[in-house]
Amino acid sequence: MPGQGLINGLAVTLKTMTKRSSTQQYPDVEPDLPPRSRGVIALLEENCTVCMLCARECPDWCIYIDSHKEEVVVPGAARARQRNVLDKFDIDFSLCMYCGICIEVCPFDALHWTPEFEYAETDVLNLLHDKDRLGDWMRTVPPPPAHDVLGEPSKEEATAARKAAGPGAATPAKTARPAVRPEPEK
Amino acid sequence: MTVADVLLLALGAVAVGSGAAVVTSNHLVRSGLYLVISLGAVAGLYLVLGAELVAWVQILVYVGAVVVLLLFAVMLTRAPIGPSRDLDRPAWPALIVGGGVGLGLAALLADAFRWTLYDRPPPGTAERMGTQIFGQWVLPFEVLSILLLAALVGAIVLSRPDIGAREGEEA
Amino acid sequence: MHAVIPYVTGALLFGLGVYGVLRRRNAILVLMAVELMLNAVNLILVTADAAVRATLVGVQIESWAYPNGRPAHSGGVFALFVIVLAAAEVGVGLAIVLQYYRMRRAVHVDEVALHHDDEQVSR
Amino acid sequence: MPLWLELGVRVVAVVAAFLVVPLIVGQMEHKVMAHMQSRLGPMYAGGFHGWAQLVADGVKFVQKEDITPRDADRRVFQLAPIVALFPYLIVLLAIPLGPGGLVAQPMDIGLFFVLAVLGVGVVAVLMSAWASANKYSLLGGLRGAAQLLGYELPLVLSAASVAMAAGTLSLPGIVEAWSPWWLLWQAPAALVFFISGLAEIRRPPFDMPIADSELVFGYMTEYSGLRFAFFLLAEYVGIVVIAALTTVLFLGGWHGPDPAHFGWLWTLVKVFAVSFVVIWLRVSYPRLREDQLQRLCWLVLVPVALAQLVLTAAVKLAL
Repeated sequence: MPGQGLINGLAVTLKTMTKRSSTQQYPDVEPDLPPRSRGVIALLEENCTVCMLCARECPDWCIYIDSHKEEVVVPGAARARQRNVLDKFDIDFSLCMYCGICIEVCPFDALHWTPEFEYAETDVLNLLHDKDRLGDWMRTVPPPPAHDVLGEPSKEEATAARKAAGPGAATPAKTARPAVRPEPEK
Repeated sequence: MTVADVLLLALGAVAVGSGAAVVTSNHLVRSGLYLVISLGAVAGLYLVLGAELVAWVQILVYVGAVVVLLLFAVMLTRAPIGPSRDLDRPAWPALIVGGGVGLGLAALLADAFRWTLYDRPPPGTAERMGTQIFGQWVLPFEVLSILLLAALVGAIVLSRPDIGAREGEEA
Repeated sequence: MHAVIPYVTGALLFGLGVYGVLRRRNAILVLMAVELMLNAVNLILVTADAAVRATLVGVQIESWAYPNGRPAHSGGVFALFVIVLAAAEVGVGLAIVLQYYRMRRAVHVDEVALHHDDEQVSR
Repeated sequence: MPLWLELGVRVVAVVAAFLVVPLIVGQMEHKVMAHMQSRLGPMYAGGFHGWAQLVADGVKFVQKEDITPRDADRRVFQLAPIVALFPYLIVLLAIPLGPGGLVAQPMDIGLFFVLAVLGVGVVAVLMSAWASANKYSLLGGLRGAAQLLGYELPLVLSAASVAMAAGTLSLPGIVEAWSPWWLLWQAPAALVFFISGLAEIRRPPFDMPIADSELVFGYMTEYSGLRFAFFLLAEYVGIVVIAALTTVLFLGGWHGPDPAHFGWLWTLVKVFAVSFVVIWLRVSYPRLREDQLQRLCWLVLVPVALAQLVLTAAVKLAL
């Protein structure tokens, strides 16, 4: 029938109008962001060892790190140990392109994505977040999402499971998943 | 002087003034726009004279179509914004002939009608006009429709070079 | 109502139209001047209609002269006819002008070669 | 001076309608379009569901700089928005709201008057297009003028059909003569009138002259501030005018239950319903290409209008 498409078009828009709109009322209602949303980067200072991996991997060089060495006297040890102490850890968010390489590369989980995105400034200089401010963001880091039950267990889990099972068990940790795999949903 | 007289004078002044601007303006497109004003004023004159239908036909056909076509043609032939220098020919012959015709006719008509007072006629309704056209003037009306058709065909043939091109001739 | 006002307006408009036709070189401006003349004629027709109708009130008209009843608004009817003619004229006139422009890249009426001249036709 | 007073009241009423109804339609467009696209539309201005959004827009437009391009023809450029707006204001004078002379200016040949005055709008398009000294403006204006000239024909023809059926050119007279079965009998004319009316006010899907993806904003490209607002206002008044004309000519104006008391209400309800359809079409359909636009006009609408004219004449003679 000629004109069928035209009528269908009208029907689609009319139907959409009667449905609830999918707008999120953002400033009034907080957005429900998924975990690992790339908002701002938070720093857990205690985990940082000043290995400088993040600063070196950063594609646009927006991480600035200063540190000094400190001697820590460990009782019973032969001599005092040396430890890196962080003096400065700045991220310039006016340069950052949110690639997340620093977070990926950090061996000690000192850097985290947080979904917090409201840190616009009227002066671009204020976008340089120092380590206090970065540390402050830690409170907005959500707990990591639960593991996928069908996923492979993490290396740490696997190792722990293997140790718990004792040396006799071959490698049961690899099959730590449910014995009967449920049918994938169609 | 009645209200009608004042209106006639004012509208007449506007019509003649903008008419003069049409033929003297150096701006091509502005000429056309002055023509709109002039034709609108003439339509107002028709209204005062009680010819309502003619007035609105004037607006519909002249302002809505004829002037638009003229402006269209002006723009298609690359009218510049601002004054153009080579629009006019020497003024004297035109001034003598045009002024002679205009003032002569004006004098003639002024002398013929003097300052005679006429009653304002009752407005010519569409119904009475229709009765006239389709009663008294049916034949001219039909002839006119044929002429319109001929003009339509003529305009199409003229503006489409691929129609009527001779055999073997590049259109 | 003094009929002389629109009459004189019409006459002056006609004069302006004649002036425009003779003075202008651009074909479209010439057409505009022609429109002015046609309007002047229309104005005179309508005025004459109104004036004559106002004068003839109560005058007995010979019935043989008008078999279809009293002639009223003939001026207006003629004006309508003229308007229609003007529309037709502009349609054809502009088609000619545009065609000419397409051939010569010019719209000046005094440059139209009236004799046959193949060399002048560019393209 | 009761006559002057009455005239004054009528003019004030029309100006008020001219200022208010388009705003309501504009707000309706904001909201309807938003919900049809699964959005909410304006929510903040004025507090309740953004009812004052258009007022806020107006304030914003007033504050903006009024720019005239250096190469433009200043006077023509500045005059064009007013020429665009004015005809619609005049047309509103002739539209009857209810029975018993509820119309600003009863006119013997109201239909003719309305169509004639609507035709003046095309001059504004050409004026703004040419005076802007911008090639996009010029292209848009030429498209617009071609479109307006073309669609004027089916518009007038379909209006002529209904005038012929009613036996009068007066708008209240047409509504008076209207009866429900005209909805069926005059349906093709109504469709043609509505579609060509849409094209006359250059609403999507007939917005080729201002196609923003190719011509920036057509003949309005160079306008800013208040003058641009005038063009926008002209568009919304245009919606109101076309909806009102469709209502009066084809949908029976004030006909409905108890027309003596609620006639004006029925007219308004129908006007807003038709305006809703105008907005609905805008949301649903993509823009017509220039050749499709002209093809629709000359190969579909004009023949249909002519056929309707013949049909109307035949039925009129048979009855």
